[in-house]
Amino acid sequence: MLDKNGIAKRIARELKDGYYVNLGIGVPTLVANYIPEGMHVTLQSENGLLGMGPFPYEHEVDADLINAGKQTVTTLPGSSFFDSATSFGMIRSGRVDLTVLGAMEINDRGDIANWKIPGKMVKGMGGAMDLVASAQNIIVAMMHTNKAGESKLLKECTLPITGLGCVKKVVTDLCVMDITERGFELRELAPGVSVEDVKKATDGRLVIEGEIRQMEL
Amino acid sequence: MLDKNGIAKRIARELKDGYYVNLGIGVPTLVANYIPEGMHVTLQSENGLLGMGPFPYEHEVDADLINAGKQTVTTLPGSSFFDSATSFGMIRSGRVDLTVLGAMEINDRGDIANWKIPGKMVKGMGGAMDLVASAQNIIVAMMHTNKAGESKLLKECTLPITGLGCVKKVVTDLCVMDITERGFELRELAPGVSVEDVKKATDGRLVIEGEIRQMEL
Amino acid sequence: MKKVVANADEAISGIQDGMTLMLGGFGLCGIPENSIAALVKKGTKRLTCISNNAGVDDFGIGLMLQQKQVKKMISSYVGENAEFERQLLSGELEVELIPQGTLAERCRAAGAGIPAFFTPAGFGTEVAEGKETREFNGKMYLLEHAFDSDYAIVKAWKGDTEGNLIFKGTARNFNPMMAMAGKITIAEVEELVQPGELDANEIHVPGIFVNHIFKGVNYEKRIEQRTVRVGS
Amino acid sequence: MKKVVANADEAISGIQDGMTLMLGGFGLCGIPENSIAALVKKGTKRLTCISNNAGVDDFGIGLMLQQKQVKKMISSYVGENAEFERQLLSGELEVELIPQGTLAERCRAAGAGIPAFFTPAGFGTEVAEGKETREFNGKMYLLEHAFDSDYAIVKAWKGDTEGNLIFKGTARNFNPMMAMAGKITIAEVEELVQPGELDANEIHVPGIFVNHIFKGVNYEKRIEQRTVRVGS
Repeated sequence: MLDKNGIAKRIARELKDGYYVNLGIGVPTLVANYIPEGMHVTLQSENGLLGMGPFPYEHEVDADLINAGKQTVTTLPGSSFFDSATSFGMIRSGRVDLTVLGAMEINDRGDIANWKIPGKMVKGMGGAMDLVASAQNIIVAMMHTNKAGESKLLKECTLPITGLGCVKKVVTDLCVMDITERGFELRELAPGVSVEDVKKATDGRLVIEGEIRQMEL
Repeated sequence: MLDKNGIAKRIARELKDGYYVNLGIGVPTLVANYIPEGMHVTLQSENGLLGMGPFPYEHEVDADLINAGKQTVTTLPGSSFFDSATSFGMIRSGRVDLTVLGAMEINDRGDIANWKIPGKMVKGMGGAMDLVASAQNIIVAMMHTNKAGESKLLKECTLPITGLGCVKKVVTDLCVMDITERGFELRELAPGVSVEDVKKATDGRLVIEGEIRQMEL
Repeated sequence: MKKVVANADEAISGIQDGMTLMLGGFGLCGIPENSIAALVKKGTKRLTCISNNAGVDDFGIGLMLQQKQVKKMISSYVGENAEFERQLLSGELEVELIPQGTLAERCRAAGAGIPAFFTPAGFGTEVAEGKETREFNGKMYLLEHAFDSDYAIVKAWKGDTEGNLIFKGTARNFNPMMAMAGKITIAEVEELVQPGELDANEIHVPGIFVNHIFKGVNYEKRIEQRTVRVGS
Repeated sequence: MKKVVANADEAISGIQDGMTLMLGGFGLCGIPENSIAALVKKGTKRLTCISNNAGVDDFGIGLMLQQKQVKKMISSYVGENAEFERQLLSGELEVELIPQGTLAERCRAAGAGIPAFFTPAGFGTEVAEGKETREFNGKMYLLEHAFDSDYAIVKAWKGDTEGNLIFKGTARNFNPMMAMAGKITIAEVEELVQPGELDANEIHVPGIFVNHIFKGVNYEKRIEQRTVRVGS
């Protein structure tokens, strides 16, 4: 089983040199900590920054320089600022090579629900709906089950949808799965996790075929 | 009767302090020479310049600084450059207070034809269709008749239309007319021009009512 | 046509009860602090506010919420605000949630004279309810409309007396599109300079879009999530 | 993923016969001189060129017309070009004339992932033939679509090795929107600098949109209408 950092670490293996990447709030943000040495990856923050650097040292903190999570950040050589229309323009026109998002639920057709829980105060979708509707390459980072032990990888999402058929890959604490026309296709197992564990924790259509590898981190 | 400079001079009287103005190629361009002393008028050039200055002195010529007529120009303190999408954005969203254009023909409903003569090489409409479709306040500067002595102020345009119902005022060598629901309403006569002269030279519906003044220049 | 006004009070003097305002900023970054303070002082009521967020309890639009000046918020994300939540649950406040990119593009469309456009965000979700959908190149899109607002209120870093604006860092965010989108646009700036002092190549919003401009004072620039790393 | 290429020949090496290209520039101002020269040298044929103008007989896209490399021009204005006229009248060349603002917005839409939008330009004219029309707030608009081009070729003043671009004066014109609109974007620049040398606030096109960048050489920057006033 992976912890949050393990999930982030595994997702970081999907990065390629030259990628522009948008990392959602939460676990996805941790992916930035595992960019392989020497690989050039540029982080996009949808509030209007390309080339996001690490958190600032105390003396570098600038209220006019935050990320989409409203955290103070820094720039890097080659960074650029732009307005939010341009930012979502680059997202919608498919310039972002990889988008990593958290989710409350996904289903076996790649639908994602991550913005609203009926009965709870709805804070809003922020940029999530634009991201999921636009990105060619979305990886979801999530726990396989909720706190009650119920699967979050479903036949049908029970929560209001953020986007349809957009998730291509999911990395959970248990495994890596591609989402294809046939459903959740198991590709890799986390250390100490069995196929049986995944079966038990997955509600949607599950495809177990071909080589299922041990996850490398 | 007015010459080209006279038409430009009369149109300049429509300017107000603080106006943003787009002047078309030809006679409209001459309006810039008659901006009243002390009045602050900003010229917009649709290729991407606000605050167009006069032609450069020889040593100031810059190939990267031209107007929509492709002429070398200068900037003024407070000028700004922008891309063509932003430029037509400000045109379409009605930020330009006054647009002055030439025309081959107009009709008594304010339609304008100024881009195409069937049978001749068509060079294109450039920004004219955007300007006429967008501007709240368009004045046409034109000769009242063509070289054959035929009226260019018509019941129906014979040439392909640039825009429908957009011209509000026309200043010709003979007179100033407002275009209202009733047609061409004569307001002012150029020096030495009679109502009869205007009647003879106007093909479209002509309204002669109320005070008709002598033009002041 | 003097664009320069003395202060926020003068700039907002035309804003009436019941109007629709756009307010720039993302979170608390790049918000028009002076104008918000003046609106709170003036007590203008029943406002519809288009702004990506709604501030926090004691800062930004949150200050207007405290005074119950806001009838409706049009935003993409409204967390971090207990008073907001209270008013929403009690029915005192209406909220319309819009995907962030759609919010940005609806502002941009207003400033560009584009009445409507197609965007993929929200297709298949409750955001799409009642909206026209259409397929382009095998993908589904929604028709969205330009915003219609009485005033846009933005915060820039530098501005000149002609209304030209330059923003700093991520304080740019929604400010440029909103500046271009308002029927009347108010810009508050940290530095107000004379024409010619800003480089014409570097201007983010040309002055034609700005009706009133003033030099703001006492910027707090509150930070919502102060994240730092240790060392120096 | 190195974006920097040695020269125009390398930058355009992927451009094939029959492709659709966007070429930046207004008149002869801000045109990608080096890339055009390389295309002439390469002799790529049957190109569809989206560009506001078509150059003059012996400069700009006119050079490609001389070599009969262009099948179709999509422009707003194509005067000042005798060879163009000859090819058009003889049926060798197709031309599609589009209002300048619509041309700009169709580029912008492509770069912004907006497949279609409504604009008022051309309503009631032959430009509207076959197009969907719709009324918004009492005014009529046409539905126009984003351009679909294989390559965009633009000219900037300064660029860095990350692909960030800054334009100068009115040489900006269509270049930024086209840079954002191409499936693959080539930028030639007068000055190519290292990351960090350009101010992040002053960048007109973020590097994410640019695939290949090179330092151009021997810019002629021909002036179409050299208008001067006497004195000094």
